[in-house]
Amino acid sequence: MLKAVGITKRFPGVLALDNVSFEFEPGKVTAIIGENGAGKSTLMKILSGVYQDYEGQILYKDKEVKFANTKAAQENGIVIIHQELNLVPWLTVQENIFLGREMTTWLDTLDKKQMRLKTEALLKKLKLNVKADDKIADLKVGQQQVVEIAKALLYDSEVIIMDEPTSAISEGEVEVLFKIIEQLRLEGKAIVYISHKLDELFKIADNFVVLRDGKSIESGQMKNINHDQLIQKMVGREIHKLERSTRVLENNPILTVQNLSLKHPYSKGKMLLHDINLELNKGEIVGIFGLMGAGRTELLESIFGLNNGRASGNISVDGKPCNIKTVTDAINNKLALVPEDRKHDGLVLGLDIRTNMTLPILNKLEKFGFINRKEEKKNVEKYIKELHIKTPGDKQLAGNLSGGNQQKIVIAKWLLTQPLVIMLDEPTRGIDIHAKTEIYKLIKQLAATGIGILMVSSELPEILAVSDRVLVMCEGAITADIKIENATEDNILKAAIGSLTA
Amino acid sequence: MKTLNNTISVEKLRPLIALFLLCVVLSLLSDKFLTVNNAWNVMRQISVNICISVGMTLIVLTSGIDLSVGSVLALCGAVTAGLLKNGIPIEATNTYVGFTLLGAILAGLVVGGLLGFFNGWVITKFKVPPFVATLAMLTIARGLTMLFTKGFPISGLGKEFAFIGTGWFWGMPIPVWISLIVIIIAFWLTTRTKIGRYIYAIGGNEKAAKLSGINIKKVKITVYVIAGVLAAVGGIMVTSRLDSAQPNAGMSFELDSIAAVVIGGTSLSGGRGAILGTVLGAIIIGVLNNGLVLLNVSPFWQQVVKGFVILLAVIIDKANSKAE
Amino acid sequence: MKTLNNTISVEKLRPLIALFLLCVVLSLLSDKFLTVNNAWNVMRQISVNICISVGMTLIVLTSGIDLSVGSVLALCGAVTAGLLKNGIPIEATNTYVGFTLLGAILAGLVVGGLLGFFNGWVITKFKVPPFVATLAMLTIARGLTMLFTKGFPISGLGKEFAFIGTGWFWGMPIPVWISLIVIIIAFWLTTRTKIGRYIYAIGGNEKAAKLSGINIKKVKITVYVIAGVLAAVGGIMVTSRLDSAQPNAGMSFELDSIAAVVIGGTSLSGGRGAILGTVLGAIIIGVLNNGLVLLNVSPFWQQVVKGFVILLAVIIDKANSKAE
Amino acid sequence: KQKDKKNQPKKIAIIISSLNNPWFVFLGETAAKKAAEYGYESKIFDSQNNTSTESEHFENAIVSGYDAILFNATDADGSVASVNKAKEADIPVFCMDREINAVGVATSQILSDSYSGCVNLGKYFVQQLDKKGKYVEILGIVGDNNTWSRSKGFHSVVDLYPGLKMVAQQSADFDRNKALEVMESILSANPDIDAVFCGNDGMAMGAYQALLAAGKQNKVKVFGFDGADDVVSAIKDGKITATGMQYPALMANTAAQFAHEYFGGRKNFPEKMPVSVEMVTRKNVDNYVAYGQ
Ligand SMILES: Nc1ncnc2c1ncn2[C@@H]1O[C@H](COP(=O)(O)OP(=O)(O)OP(=O)(O)O)[C@@H](O)[C@H]1O
Ligand SMILES: Nc1ncnc2c1ncn2[C@@H]1O[C@H](COP(=O)(O)OP(=O)(O)OP(=O)(O)O)[C@@H](O)[C@H]1O
Ligand SMILES: [Mg+2]
Ligand SMILES: [Mg+2]
Repeated sequence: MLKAVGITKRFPGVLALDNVSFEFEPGKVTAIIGENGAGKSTLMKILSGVYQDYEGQILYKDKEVKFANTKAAQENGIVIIHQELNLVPWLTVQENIFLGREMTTWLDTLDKKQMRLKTEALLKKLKLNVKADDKIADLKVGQQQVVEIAKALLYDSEVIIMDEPTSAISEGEVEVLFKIIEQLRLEGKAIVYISHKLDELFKIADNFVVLRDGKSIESGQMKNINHDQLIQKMVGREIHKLERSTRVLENNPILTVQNLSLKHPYSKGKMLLHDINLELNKGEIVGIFGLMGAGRTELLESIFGLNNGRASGNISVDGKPCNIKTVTDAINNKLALVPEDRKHDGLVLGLDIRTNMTLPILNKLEKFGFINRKEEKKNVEKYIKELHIKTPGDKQLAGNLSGGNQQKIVIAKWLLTQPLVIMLDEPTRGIDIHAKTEIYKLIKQLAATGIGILMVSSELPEILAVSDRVLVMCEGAITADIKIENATEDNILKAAIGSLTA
Repeated sequence: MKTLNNTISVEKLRPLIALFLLCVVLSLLSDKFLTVNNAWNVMRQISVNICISVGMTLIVLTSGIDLSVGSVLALCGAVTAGLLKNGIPIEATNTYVGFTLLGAILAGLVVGGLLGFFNGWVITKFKVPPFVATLAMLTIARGLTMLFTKGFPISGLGKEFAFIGTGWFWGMPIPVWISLIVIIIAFWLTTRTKIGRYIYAIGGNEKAAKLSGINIKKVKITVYVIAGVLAAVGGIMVTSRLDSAQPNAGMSFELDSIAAVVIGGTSLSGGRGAILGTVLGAIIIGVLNNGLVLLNVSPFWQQVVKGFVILLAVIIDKANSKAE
Repeated sequence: MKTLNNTISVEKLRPLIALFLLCVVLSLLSDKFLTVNNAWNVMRQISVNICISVGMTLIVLTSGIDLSVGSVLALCGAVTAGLLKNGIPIEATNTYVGFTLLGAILAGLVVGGLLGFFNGWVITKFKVPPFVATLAMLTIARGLTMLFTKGFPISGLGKEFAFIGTGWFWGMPIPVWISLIVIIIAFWLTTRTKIGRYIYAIGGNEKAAKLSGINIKKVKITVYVIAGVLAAVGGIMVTSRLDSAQPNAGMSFELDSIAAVVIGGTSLSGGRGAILGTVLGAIIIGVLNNGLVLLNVSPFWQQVVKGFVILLAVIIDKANSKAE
Repeated sequence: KQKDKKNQPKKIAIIISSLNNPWFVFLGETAAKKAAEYGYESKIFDSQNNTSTESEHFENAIVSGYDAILFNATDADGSVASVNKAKEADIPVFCMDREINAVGVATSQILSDSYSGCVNLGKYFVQQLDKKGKYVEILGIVGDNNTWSRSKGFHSVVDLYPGLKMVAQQSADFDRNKALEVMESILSANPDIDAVFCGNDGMAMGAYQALLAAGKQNKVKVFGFDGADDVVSAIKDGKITATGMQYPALMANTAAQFAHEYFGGRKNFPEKMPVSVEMVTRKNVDNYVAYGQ
């Protein structure tokens, strides 16, 4: 149905796509697979009319097409769910879904009633529990991603491209999405699906295309290939799967949290966290699992001094009780937080790597009004090397790096503070399998040096592969504390759904 | 009217609290404040700022800014007055092309639109930041006004023209009618039309708007054109009230108008805000100016007090938004 | 100097091209332009704008803005002049507390710092947008200046004081020395110290800066205080040059200074830009003002030409940044 | 209610074109002082050089029940509409210093004659330069009609002498600092000028400062207009050659006195009462203080 022949696309200094050809068939789900920066998103942007300057041909229903903009592609029946969220935060769900294709009355004014009805139907279909008039800014990231999906499904399209639609949503929503994809497939649509979660691909994809460094390496049917082969095609070498931890750790608490509660910022009386108690041992990795909105981010942020005034409870680090009111207090008490959204919270994308990495330790680097730049460079280069950060140098802008490398910079930034406890919030979101394993290795190495690690994740396999112990959260409370040897997908999920079904 | 309720949400009208407090204080301090006559006064006085600020609101919603409104107002007023009085001289035949009232007004509006178009064009075509583009226009339009008027006011424009600024119709001054119409159109534009939606979308997330197939350039240019035309409307009103086009009319109007927008709760980073908020903001400023005069505050103290009241109005607004 | 090379990257000095072109055109049009005398003229004239614009740059880098610089400049100049001339009267004993030159200057600087602190405090404590907070201060400080001077200039401040604005030292005018020192300190601050880094980080991504343990409020307040003190430096320089504190000094200086910042390539949304760019921006504006007078362009045309040149400067800048 | 009003002291509004210039501050405050001497309440309004602000002041003054207006107009034509409004409301308006171009609208106009003042200055200028030489003119705000009445008066004389060549005409917005900067630049282009004519005294002082810095203060003659404090003493010291002395105090006092007489029942006032502008030079400077004799 949609065929590309010899597509080449250059960015200044980067050959993003190099003579790529493939075909998407109706009634089939095609998976595009490749590491970060392989060129997947760029390819999809070309197909959907975002970029117009490329070499090669696109044949759509056997006719050559060249879309002038996204709207032209849309009108021809090709829609895309972008990897980055592209929503307007201050507009409502309904307004975002219809943006650029508003329904109008005969007077050419907006037909809000019709649009609301359609929106409500869509939200119902996607089982998204928000109102049509909720502002996007008030939604969680996961919910926003579902809105993106709704946007793409608004009109009947022939080709639906999904660029990492599940990077921020929970298992329940993934199930809903898969059901919808199934239905679309039955309707004879061509679906393109990009994801770093290989398990998902094996569940729903019929065909695959592997991209590596902008070239198409191989394509074929999903049923003719297995997990390991696929990874090897993608990375060009073998990757070892991580084994579950079997370490035995001494009881030597480095972080203790007692009766941590958190008030809701606006609704009086409502609590976001109820009486949280947890203990983290030296060198231990504790995975925190929960569904979207379970309060995991809030928990980490409260420990890190970000919710001063609303949070109550006692925290002690390395046996010493401490009074953490600000981030500075947290840093002084040797805590570190790698936030959930590295682009918005973790990095200053417009500054270089070096500046980003040393922000929390400038206090120590400045002497007599001058930053000791030799010392700084030494520190930074050490971590660039140790964490295998791929960059031409420490003066590279953080915004120019791939997701995995960005994440490593955030981790390096906190390692520079020589913390006793590192809290990681969704450390591998949107990161390719290769970079992911590197980050897992890194986490394990850090734990081995005695640092205590709290890792929030929405991916069960990740939790199971990395943790020594699993805490499960549901609606602002801890509902289970499971040793890794007793942990199964079943008992974790049950605790995560918890009172929702009970 | 469920939908109306929705659009005029409490949040958007938060400046009402500040306005209400201000009015209570003023009516306690001066018995002249709450009189019909004074109310008309205030409303007539703010009508120019309302026209300008409505245009400014649209621009600010797209996360732009327009510093040139005051100069554009002056130029358009001068053009209307000049054409009305002298027409266009034709050297060859040594005669003049006369302009009717309507013709002259139309010409003024067209000039406003063109200047706005130039702003929008520079901003979208060359990616010049709106602040700089309109700062340049501030200077350029003022210079053109001086060139057009040779530095002298153009006066004596006739009864008919003066009616626009001074007349009454159905018990309400004409300028108030005009500003009312402007408000209604702008309200309809922002809440009921596609372009209104696009204005918010562009200010909220330009990239998302672009990926949704919105023609960003077109919308932005439209907005600057509208603002230019509204500045012209203001210019014509000012000129008509004074029966004279002043070459230095509208000086620093941009500050008053941006103040109205911001006090009205529209975010300078774009995407959030509403026309009715701006109207409230303009009323607050107008009431304040009027009140300070009624209370016989000395002009030097007036500036100090005015600054503090503006601060207070915004702080009250902020405080309330948190409580919600 | 490998590291210096790094900091003064080509990108940051892009406005050089616009400046260079401007200078070439002017020296072709007037043989008086490229003379030593005229160079000192221009440099002395821009020294005030440089002081103010350096402070403005710091603020803009944190994604703030300061509209109050002109009024703060006027108030600080007036305070220094007033104290120098009259001291503080003590009614009880009917005597005056006299001020030495240094004391009066220090008092002026302290007032500038305090006003800046007030700006920063309002902005960080009550989350008032910088535009509004400093707009209020613009009015307040102007009112205070009028109250302090009663509307009359304070003149006749003595030879010693006049030396600051008119004297020479080692073959260079004192104001140029002062602005040079200000530039060097600000350069050091932005490129060599942690607070400089924090300023960029806050402007680039406030949330990330906060999560890195940076005390946002402290940094912001510091920046506004610095800008206030620098406005005071400018005020003292202006007062000294004129041997008189004018109550309406510094009117609309904010526009010139923001123009310098933006022409110098600093982004109004914060996080990107540099002191040296601003210096170039200020030079461009100064050279332009000087050139227009040298060429005896009629005052009517001057404004039009100035507007277009500013536009052109920014467009050239943009075009070059793309080509790179 | 009528009775109430009778018992209260009369209220006088003093509407001044701009308080950003000390000359006008002086005008306004003198009027206020005089009104207070007569036992009236008064308030000064600042039109900020903006005719539409001025018209708002009129509206507000009318509503808040002022009994008379002492008025310094922003513009001869633009202010007529406002004065008309006051007339309709039966409130007398006494213009000070600046004229309005309408007959029978203001109760009386006490005017400073800038034009003929500058004619006299022009004559003196020609005499001082001996009919030849290069000079510079520094204008006030180019959109202000005072700027032009002064400039025109001056040129009506000076332009008759072909030996006098104007090498630059620039605006400094009545601002001392701008005049300094403009003058510095002009001196770069024309190092050999003989005289500067400035539209007001503030600019004259600024121009003098530039000349001083360039070491040309003895070679170049500076002319101002207004009769401000600094300039009167500068003339004494031989720094500035001449200025046009206006009499703000006289005008303000007369206006206040007229208002007083109006309340007392006087109905016929001179439509226009010119207050001449006198030229102050080194010779007669000892007869003058700031803004008066
Ligand atoms: N706008 C751009 N300007 C310059 N280079 C770009 C741009 N967009 C992408 N690139 C580069 O093109 C290459 C392909 O990027 P692309 O986003 O398509 O990768 P991807 O396969 O989608 O990666 P990910 O899995 O991280 O989403 C990368 O090297 C990237 O740095
Ligand atoms: N700023 C806020 N204002 C109001 N409610 C909030 C805010 N932040 C979080 N919440 C609410 O707090 C609860 C916990 O949110 P939190 O972000 O901690 O969840 P999470 O488990 O990290 O989920 P996610 O997978 O989305 O990151 C949610 O119900 C959310 O709606
Ligand atoms: Mg991608
Ligand atoms: Mg979370």
